[in-house]
Amino acid sequence: MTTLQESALSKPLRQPAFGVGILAVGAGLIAAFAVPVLADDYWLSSIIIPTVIMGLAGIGLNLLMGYTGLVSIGSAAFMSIGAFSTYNLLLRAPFLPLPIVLILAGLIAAIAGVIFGLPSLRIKGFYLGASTLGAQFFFEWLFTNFSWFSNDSQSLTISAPRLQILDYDLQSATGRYYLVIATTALLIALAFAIVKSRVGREWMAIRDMDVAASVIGIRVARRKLLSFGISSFFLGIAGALWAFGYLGTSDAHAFNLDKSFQILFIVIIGGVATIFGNFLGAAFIVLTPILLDRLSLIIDLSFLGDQGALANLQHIIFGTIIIVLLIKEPDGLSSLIKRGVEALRPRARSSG
Amino acid sequence: MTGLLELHDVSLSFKGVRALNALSFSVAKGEICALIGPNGAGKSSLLNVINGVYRADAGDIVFDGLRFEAIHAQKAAHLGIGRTFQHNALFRRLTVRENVLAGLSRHGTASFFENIFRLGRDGAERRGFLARAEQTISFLGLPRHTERVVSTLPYGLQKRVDLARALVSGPKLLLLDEPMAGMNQEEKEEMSRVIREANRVFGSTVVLIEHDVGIVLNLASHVVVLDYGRKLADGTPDEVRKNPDVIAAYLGTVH
Amino acid sequence: MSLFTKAISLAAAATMAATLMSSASFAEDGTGQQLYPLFTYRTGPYAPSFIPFGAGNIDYLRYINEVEGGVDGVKILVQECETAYTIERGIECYERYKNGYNGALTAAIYPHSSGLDVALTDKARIDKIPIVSPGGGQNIATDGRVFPYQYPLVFDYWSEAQIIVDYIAQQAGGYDKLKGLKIATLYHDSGYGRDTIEPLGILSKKYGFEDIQIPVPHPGEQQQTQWQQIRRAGADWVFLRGWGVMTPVAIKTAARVGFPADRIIGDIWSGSEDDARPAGAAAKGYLAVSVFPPGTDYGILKTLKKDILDKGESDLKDNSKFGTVYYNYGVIEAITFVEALRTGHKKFGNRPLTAAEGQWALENLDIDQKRIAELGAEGLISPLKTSIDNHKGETIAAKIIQWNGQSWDTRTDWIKADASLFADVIKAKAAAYAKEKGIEPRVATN
Amino acid sequence: MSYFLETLVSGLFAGVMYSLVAIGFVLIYKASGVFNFAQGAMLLFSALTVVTLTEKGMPFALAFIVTSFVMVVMAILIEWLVLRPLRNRDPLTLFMATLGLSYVIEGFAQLLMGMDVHMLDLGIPDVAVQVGGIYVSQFDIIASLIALTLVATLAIAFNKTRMGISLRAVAADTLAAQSIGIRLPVIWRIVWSVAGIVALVAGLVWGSRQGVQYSLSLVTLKALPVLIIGGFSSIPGAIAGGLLVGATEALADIYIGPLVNGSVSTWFAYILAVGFLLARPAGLFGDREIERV
Repeated sequence: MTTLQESALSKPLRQPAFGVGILAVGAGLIAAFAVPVLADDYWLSSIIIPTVIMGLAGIGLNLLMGYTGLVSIGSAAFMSIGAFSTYNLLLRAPFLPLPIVLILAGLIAAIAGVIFGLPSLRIKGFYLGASTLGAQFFFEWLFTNFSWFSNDSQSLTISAPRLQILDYDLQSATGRYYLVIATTALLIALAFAIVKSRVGREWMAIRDMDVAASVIGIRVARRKLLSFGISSFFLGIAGALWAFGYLGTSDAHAFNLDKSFQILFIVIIGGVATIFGNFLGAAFIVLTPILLDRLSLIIDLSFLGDQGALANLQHIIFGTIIIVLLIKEPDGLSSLIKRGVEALRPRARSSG
Repeated sequence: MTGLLELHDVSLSFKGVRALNALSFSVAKGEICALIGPNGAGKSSLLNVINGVYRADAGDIVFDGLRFEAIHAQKAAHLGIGRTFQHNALFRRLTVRENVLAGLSRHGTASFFENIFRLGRDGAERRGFLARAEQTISFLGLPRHTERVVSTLPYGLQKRVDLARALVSGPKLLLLDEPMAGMNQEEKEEMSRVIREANRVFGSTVVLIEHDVGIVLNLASHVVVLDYGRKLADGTPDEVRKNPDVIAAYLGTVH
Repeated sequence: MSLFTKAISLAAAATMAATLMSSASFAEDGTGQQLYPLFTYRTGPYAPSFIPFGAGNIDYLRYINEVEGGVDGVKILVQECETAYTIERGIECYERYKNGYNGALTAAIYPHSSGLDVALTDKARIDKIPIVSPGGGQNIATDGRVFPYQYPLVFDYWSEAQIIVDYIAQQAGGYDKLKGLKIATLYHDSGYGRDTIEPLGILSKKYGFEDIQIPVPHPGEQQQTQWQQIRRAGADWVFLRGWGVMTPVAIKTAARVGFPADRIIGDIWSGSEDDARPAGAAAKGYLAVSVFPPGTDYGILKTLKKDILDKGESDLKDNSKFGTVYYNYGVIEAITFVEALRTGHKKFGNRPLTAAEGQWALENLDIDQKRIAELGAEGLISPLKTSIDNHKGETIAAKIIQWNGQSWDTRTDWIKADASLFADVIKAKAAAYAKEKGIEPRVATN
Repeated sequence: MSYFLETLVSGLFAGVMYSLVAIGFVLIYKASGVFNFAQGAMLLFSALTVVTLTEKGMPFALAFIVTSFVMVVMAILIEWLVLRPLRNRDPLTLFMATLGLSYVIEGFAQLLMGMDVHMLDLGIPDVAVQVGGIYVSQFDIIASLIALTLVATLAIAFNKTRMGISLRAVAADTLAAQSIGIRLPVIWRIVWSVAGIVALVAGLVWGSRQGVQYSLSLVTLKALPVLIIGGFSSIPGAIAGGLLVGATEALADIYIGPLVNGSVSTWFAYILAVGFLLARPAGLFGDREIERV
């Protein structure tokens, strides 16, 4: 009922767009479940799964940064909390089914997020970002120094004792893919629901002008902490998937500062305050280094020097692409695609 | 006549500079009260103290029977103090409708879970909010712009959106910080009409800052003149117009 | 740039990407060859150690291919894949090459990273691909009944602890003289660094020396407080379990608190030229454990010099790296691969081996003294014999080397670790792992 | 007690080393509002250049001058290729751009000069001398003197020269400074050049301790909490913050570390920094902004 009411009030133009949206989502879901038929193990395990999970992590940070305007450079810490919580829950509470474990792990990460979000009530901007680094280093330290978290394993690594839903084993690449894609699809839906609700609107109000938000009665402190909590919830689940749906085993260093930076890149390159843009950003981050590596194997670049020189050249190119994207696409890759679609639309209309 | 808002000896200073100096006055329920005075007279600071953006150094405030020394901005909003801003403080990347809807936040009753999963009280809240927002948007003559992102609107319209955002929640007291700044005579007349209407239809008591004395004296029923954080005069437009201090310090130089 | 050109370039990039990702068709046909996926890290903080290490690998395999005509006639196809020492890129490399490349078969994968070795454990179990990590594998994976696909060949840190204590006992004049000595372990605060806490605890109980453990946080560019602690505790010896930049800083800081360099014994990852040289004069006399002894005076290195280096076919850009610790490590690693292939050829015939055959071969390695002599690797490697029960090798040994200010001198012959001392603890850990993961251990048949 | 003192003193000296890195950040933040993550890469690049040149037989002093020149060229290129196109963008985008920049600089450093670990000997003896019953490293004393000289030079340059006054004007109010005819690109080029030379000095001091190698670029992370505590825009803050971080970190490692089974210095400084931020949101010496509405 409520949806009807809303769409009736909004501009008539939106209605077809809404229908197209449903179609797109439907097509997307079908495509998503058909992927394992088309893609081989390599594509699933080393390209698609990491891209989807990193995109999910990007959503987590984007909810905080893009929608609420709070900077965090410690996202990977919350991923590690999700991963270690999942491991310990599976290990110590074996009666819990996997979906429940993932939700609980997300909630634990959310609690940590709220605690480490407390400074946001007093600090803004880059100072806040730098202070979230505290979370980054603290949790990396916590999970390496207290071997209880990794069940006293010798290399301080965690690996999922079992990965199954209703006796369906998810260890294979296809199984892991379904786990990842189903979780991600649900979380995308959740992200949209949040962003389109009063909560999302109040977040954006805080982002655009927090003093005004407070003056019109938005509970700014509560909303900021909620944003940290929800962002960390997403990141926590993404971390669990990264550890067990992708890496298989992992340790605290899998969630180091570089990972946090990668998530930042995903948000900025994909597009701030977007949901699907994060997957574009993730694809960029995951694919570019692999493409550059493959490129150097195929094209004979020996005139440039040895393999080491080539590896450094890849480094330079990657950095350059990032700078160029920041300069040329201030609103991220998603806006490029959006503009592309809009540019095509009138033509389609006039021809049809 | 009881005062909806009373200030008692309110003082405020920044880094040693006195912005407000033991200021006292009272605003009656239902009136339109104008604050005038030269730049730096402390007018904006006064509004900021009343709705909790700044904290006064001394003195206290009584609003609607509640006495306080300092208040949190959010609390002020929940008590029914609405506010517009001198410099644009809209949510610039949101649409007009979203801005106005955000103004209703203090009336939100649904919990976070109800909101995101569209359960329980969310439906009624959503419908109620939309209806009130549409009503306010029409009232301010903005229906054509409902879907526009506010940062793309011309300045005059942005000022109206700011007013709509403050008005939509039905505040008991509406603080307007230079609502007509940068407007031409015609637009100012129009804005005056809107403010008068708002005062009548929504029953909001209005405290506004405005530099154009001509407009002010026509619009307001009560005028307070400030000069360097002090009260220079306080009374009806006619009284103020005749006050020798005001004529000497302010009106005389302008007119 | 207009939207149109942008769209065009985006499309072009996408097409190029798609072509690249399915690019096997560009490469030469690898049928009949054995694939050796070379996991590289030519950028990042650890690149300096990889460069000679990779070159040692490549040079030896080049020698095998070009001078010996392959392993029993089977050519080896080396394919590089850059991991940048990260797990995720390592996984991509693993997925890229686990099923071979253009007809060339994969018999085993050397991940060149302890972290990646661990991360690949479950995947390798499912894919049935042997993962070989000479000197850097998981100690519990010694138990091949629980870890059929992990090969932590040659060395582990528990044995290293034993070898250190043994050397100190030698210097002190016998094990009975260890009583009352203070041995401080300065470790990189990570899973790797902590690995020696447990065995040293056992050894200290056994021999009565005082065991002091001091962590250094990564990366370890400040160690003043740690060395003050060492000096205050009155340590007699320091076992330096460093990593990267931590080692030279430790040696320098030791000098400034007045701790003698010849009482510091570095871990195998603290014992390369790049660990000692940056410390300058302070490093003179510094000791280190060496499983990959440096030097050019071994038969096989002379051969490589003559047939590869002098012909300008070496992967080294800087020939002064020839015979360094990491170069020799590379050569030794390549030898384990080639010898595994030979072992497999004896059973399956002279053809490229599959992963299953590679797994059998790695489990039945036997590089004895005689074979070492044939390889021209006397003094370079110690005998290596594996079985289902023991994926590491039956005898673990290392030398102690000393920095003379310019290069390493060898101080001792092979010091053997007493494998029986910790075998039960390791087995118990492996059994616990099997239980946690629900793995049914294989039964040793050989 | 003397152990406590010794720890404290060595911590303070370590703090000076952190400050040395932090100063470069402060300069750039002050003038262009950019949190320059590439400072670490610049450190690596400059130290590597000096070492490569000296190893090729160039005298140290000449190598130093040539490298300074190279850093100026780099600053001009950065201003032209990165800063100018990104003018008026939000600080986060600029930060991300400097992350990208750090990849480029690191890549070039290693592409041009190789990935070897180099020894760097500045000729400063690194031995302990006893001062008042405490062992102090001669190297630390000299490093502190270098830092002190650097700060003094910068202070004089900022307060006495025309350029310095323009810079302070830009830092105080960019728009106003522009309106009185100060040309921002010029200021940026100069500040980035100076930051490049500061990076060179810091790179040499750090490089002589741990060898000139890739890890030099990681000292950035040690400078961050120093900056948070001291304020991003205050050079005295960078010094005070450095000393505070160095001292508390060393003491925490000794007295808290054993209780929690490991060293705490990776995160301790950050938690300290967050505590500081809560008490003083703009750092020890940073300016607090009054929000105007």
